[in-house]
Amino acid sequence: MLLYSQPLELTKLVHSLDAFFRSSLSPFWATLVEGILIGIAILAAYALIALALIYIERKIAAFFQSRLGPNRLGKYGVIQSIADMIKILIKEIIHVNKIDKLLYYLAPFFVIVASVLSFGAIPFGQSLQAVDFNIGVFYVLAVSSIGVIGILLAGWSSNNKYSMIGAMRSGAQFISYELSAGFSLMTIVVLSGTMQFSELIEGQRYCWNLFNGHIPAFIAFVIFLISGHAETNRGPFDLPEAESELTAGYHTEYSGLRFGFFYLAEYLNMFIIAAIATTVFLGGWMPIQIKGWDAFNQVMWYIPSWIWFFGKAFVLMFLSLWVRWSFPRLRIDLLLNLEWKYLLPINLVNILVMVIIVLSGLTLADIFPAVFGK
Amino acid sequence: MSFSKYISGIYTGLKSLVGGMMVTWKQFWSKKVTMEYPENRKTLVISDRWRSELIMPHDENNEHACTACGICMRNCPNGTINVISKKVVNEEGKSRVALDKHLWDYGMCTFCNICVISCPSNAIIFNNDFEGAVFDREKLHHQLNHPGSKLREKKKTVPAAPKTPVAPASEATEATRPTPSVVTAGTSTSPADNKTDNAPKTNPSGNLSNEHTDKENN
Amino acid sequence: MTRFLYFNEMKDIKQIIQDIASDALIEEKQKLTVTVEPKQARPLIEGLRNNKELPFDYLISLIGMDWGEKLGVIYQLSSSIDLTHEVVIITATTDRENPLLYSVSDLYETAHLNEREVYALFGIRFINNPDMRRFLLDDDWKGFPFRKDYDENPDLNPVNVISKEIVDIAPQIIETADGNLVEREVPIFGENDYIINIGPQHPSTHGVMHFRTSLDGEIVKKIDVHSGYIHRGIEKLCESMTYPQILHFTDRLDYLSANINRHGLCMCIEKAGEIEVPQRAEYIRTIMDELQRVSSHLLAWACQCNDLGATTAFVYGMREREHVLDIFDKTCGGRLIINQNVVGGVMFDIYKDFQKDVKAFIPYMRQRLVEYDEFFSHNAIALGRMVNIGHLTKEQAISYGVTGPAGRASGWSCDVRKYKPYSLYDKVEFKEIIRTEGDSYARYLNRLDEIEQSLRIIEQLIDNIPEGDICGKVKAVLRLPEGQFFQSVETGKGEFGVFIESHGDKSPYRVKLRSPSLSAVSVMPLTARGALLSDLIGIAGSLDFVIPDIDR
Amino acid sequence: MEERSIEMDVKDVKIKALPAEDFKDNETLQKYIDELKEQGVNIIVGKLDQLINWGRSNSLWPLAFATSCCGVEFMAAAAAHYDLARFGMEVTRNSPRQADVMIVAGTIVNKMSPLLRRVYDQMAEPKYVVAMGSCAISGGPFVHSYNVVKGVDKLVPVDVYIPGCPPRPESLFYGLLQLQRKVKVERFFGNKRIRRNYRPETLIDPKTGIQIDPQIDFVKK
Repeated sequence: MLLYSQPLELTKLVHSLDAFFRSSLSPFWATLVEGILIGIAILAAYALIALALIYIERKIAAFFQSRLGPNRLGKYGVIQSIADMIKILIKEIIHVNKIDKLLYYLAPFFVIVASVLSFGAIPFGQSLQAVDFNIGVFYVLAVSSIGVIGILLAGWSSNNKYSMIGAMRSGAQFISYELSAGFSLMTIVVLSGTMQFSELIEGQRYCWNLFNGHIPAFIAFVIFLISGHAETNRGPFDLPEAESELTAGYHTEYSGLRFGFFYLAEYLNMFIIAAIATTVFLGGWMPIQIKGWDAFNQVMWYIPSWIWFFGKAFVLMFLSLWVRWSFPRLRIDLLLNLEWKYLLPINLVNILVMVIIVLSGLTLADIFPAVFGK
Repeated sequence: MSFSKYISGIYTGLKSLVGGMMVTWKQFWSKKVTMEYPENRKTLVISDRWRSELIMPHDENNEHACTACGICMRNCPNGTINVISKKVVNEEGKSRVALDKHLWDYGMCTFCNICVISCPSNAIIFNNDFEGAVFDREKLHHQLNHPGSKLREKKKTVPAAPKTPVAPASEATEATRPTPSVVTAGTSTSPADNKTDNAPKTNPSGNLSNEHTDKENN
Repeated sequence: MTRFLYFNEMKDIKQIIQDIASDALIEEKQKLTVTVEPKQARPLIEGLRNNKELPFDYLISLIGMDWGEKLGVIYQLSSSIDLTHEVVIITATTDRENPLLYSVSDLYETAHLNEREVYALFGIRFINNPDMRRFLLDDDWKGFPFRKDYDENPDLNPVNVISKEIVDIAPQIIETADGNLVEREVPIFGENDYIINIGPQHPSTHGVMHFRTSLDGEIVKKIDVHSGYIHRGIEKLCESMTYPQILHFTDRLDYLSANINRHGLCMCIEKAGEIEVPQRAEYIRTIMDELQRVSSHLLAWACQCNDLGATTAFVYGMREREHVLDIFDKTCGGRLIINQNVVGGVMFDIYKDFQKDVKAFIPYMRQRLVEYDEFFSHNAIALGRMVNIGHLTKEQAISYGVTGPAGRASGWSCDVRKYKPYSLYDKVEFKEIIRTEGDSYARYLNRLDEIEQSLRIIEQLIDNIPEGDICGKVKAVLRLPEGQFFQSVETGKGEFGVFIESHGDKSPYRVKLRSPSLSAVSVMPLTARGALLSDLIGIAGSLDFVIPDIDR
Repeated sequence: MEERSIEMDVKDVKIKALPAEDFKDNETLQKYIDELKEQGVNIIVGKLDQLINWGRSNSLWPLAFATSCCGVEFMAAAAAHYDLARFGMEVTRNSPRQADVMIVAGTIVNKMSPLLRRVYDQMAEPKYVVAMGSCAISGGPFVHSYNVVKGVDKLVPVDVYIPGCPPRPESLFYGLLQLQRKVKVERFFGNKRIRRNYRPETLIDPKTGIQIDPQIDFVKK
């Protein structure tokens, strides 16, 4: 079951499971069973990661604020979010009068479905990817934008003025920043020539895209982090739920589990952005590899790929939390200024520069093929 | 907007943001200031002067210093204190006023300290036991005198300061140093005027330091 | 200094008063007091307001009064050029059924809300005030609680859990050109306005303020200030209590400047009763006041940052504030409400390590101020949220009576500690921080700079605390002589004024507390008009008002 | 022995780092336990109840109904020196729909009372109310005022009273720990809640003069 060179890798396990099902069941049933298993696994991972993230964020926020954060449940308070989950599960779901019932009940599902869809396409490790589309980057961008519909619907259907303002802000913000996020990813697509996640990762074996494309890639990376951060509605871009202005923004009227969906999706979206950035810019689950240093490479492979992945994603998430807990909130016009006057023009120039660099063979892999080449 | 301004705007903006992030970064690694109540309950130091609960110190003979004069009750700005007195007949056949119940409402008190500084016999004092939360409103109505307690006779040597479980005596005296502005309400309706032999005369100047009280008692 | 230029001004003022109202009764009491008939009050005030050399353009307070057979108003006027000059104008009407006086709200913007308050509490209506709704109480409140004959029966105004509809219609009494009085009603909002209620239970209104805001998209079109959600009737309660008993109310007005408020009331009583305060007490009072100012400004800073979305800054501010509270805790046994000042001195002497703790705090706080600058003051986002937002000109600040750091940020030198020094403020050196930009950022910086000045004052005093009593001799039953007594102090929010009218009893006949926060709130509709919704919150944070101080 | 209660005694209601004996007002809690014990419960359901109560009691998200001074002490409690987050309570929800416990910190006056009740009605069950400070408990310094509600328990049921004026943050924590104990003895299944302190004599509909049933949900009506 275990690969001796990569003892903690799950590849073998996955493959043998697949072989087992295929050998014992008809192709249709095997696919179905596998689909269900993967679905369960994804949902479980989704919940687990969200819970862990909630805890991590609370703890890190506390540390930035010279506090301790949750520390009374379990060692260092690690099971705090489990208590929260139990609480939210049994909390009453209030049925509000004078709302648009269908949309009101649908809205949290839009949000959660959007984030689960993009979550499912993320390559967590070697062979740990549910579907490897050949247009993976495009797919993730496309499905993650469904989320904003949920937020808009929630704000509209709640029949609450605060929610409404929050939702409108969210719409303006999301649509603006979606552009930047898309363009910055396209910059890298130009560089690597593929949209498929597996190929993207393989292409970064000896040189991450961040370094391979040097200046334009770095600019794209920063822009992607900013706009991704903005897309997740987190501070300093948390205008849609600006606590000090709109009480709770678009989810003001939601209680219990339905609020829990928004809450989970918010944290998961943060993870998804970090995961995409990891995959596209930082080599995904690929361990650090240096051309020619086989022994070193072998040692690096002992660390399983999913740890590499989560490690890289965590660094990015830490960065995002650091930003969040350092800055005041932007105002809507400042926010749109930032996007339309700064990020987007820079991005457009940047993509052009990248095209020139790629065409004129100025990427690191082209300059030093001996060190960074594929 | 000129191009150079555009670029310098980006530069100064980014610089200020990074500066801000460095502050939080430093905080991230610095020692946290949080005090961990209730984990630190044993070592927690609450200021001796913190006013939490009004108590009437009793000595080992279950005796207190309250003469039921009612000055605290009249001085209380919002009627938190209710002193109920009773007539008792002593062995010489004289009837005099004694304390029946000294009632105080923890849930209504403003902790302005007027009762303590106006008390002519230093019978009541605030302690610093801050753990007061209860489930039942009734539990906040406190009777300060213990059941069966009685007035400390004047022959006995009065301790220099009322002993409290929390405050050292010297601190307690310091905390209640002269505070004259509080009225000792010397109206004739005061039960204290009823010639009770061991009630110290209400001191109009309000100088309630303990030496003074002792001198008067002797 | 400008204040000496007007040395002979008072004589001229008497002349001016006599020119306008020849039968006015002019008395030299604690302040220059003028009693006039209602008809002459307004021309007189207008004359003083428009006086060229020394315009009395700052209405410190507008005090409703009930003298039994007469209902009236006391105007306390001062000049923005030199706050030391004050004129008190008294006017009263005998009509208790339908008392009417002329409004001065077109002369002083601050009079607007004050007149509405007088209407709610005394039932006096003001002719030509554009909006004569009751301010602190609901419009269906039965009776006028501050009148001496008010029926306090709780059945008349029962506690109620059914929410009421808010009626946005303002009644007015207007004097037409031919001298007739016309009552009419005008709607406050347009028919199709998108109105949201910010408050009363809202995380950023610093309490229970209620701004009914009409929006155009996110742009604020109009704000209607509703208040009274924590109107406790403190001034009325004072009338049935002895002087030492009323002290504890002042702590609960502007609880962030609790000690300073209480200092003001104590000084007012001490001046009236000619009570001497020992030097040691004065030192303790001043040091405590300045510590309180530091803590008040820290909280204001923290809350303003929080309003702008910087939660971390909020926590930092509260963290530093905790050091001040520790000192309070050890000295007075209270953290927020410390019950330190009493008539004649202070209640608690300082503790043994007081000097040491305070001296340790000063460099610590200085270090933090540098950190705040690094962290927030230069932050690009914060600048975008504060610079050129919520603009308030000097004239507006004076007209609305906005004092304190906010007034000084508009270029108005209005520090009571400089103009009418009390306690030890004439002995210490400190700078009055004045900025002229008048925006949120100027107010923000003013507060941080004032923290530094407070530290300076504390430094000058902390080593020189003399030995001696902490409390002077006070009579057992404190009775103030008959008369009207005024006292102002500079709190963290601005000029806090105390007015006591005594009829020689144990209790005051009337107490009026001038709230600096009321002025700050009254400029909200002005400063936030045309701003975005987010800025509304930011401006509110920069003005730093405390609601219980407004509602009293 | 199937029909027996899990928590037989106050001593079994455990709070980390603060033994049950050190708590005040154990008698009232014991009374609640006895009341619930009389109703009996299945042991398996009881275990599940314990788990749920563990979750609920450790995840009390507060809604700060802060009107005056006590609100500032609540803020101080949330800040670095005291840190409400240690109890998992720093997630202050400004929307009542998502809050579990309403901390009434400050004076409530006549004009505010309908709004207090409304916010309470908007909260989702299970919900709790903590009266923090003298004003919220009884009207405190302003008890003789014409406009002050003499205790919020006249408007909404109150679970824990935290005396003080204002209470220091440790007192607030102590009160919240008391609330945790109360949550821990309740039973989720069968909705067996503790009867709560409530003085409804003021709840009279001004239009009809009929006493209002505190259980009526005003929003639904």
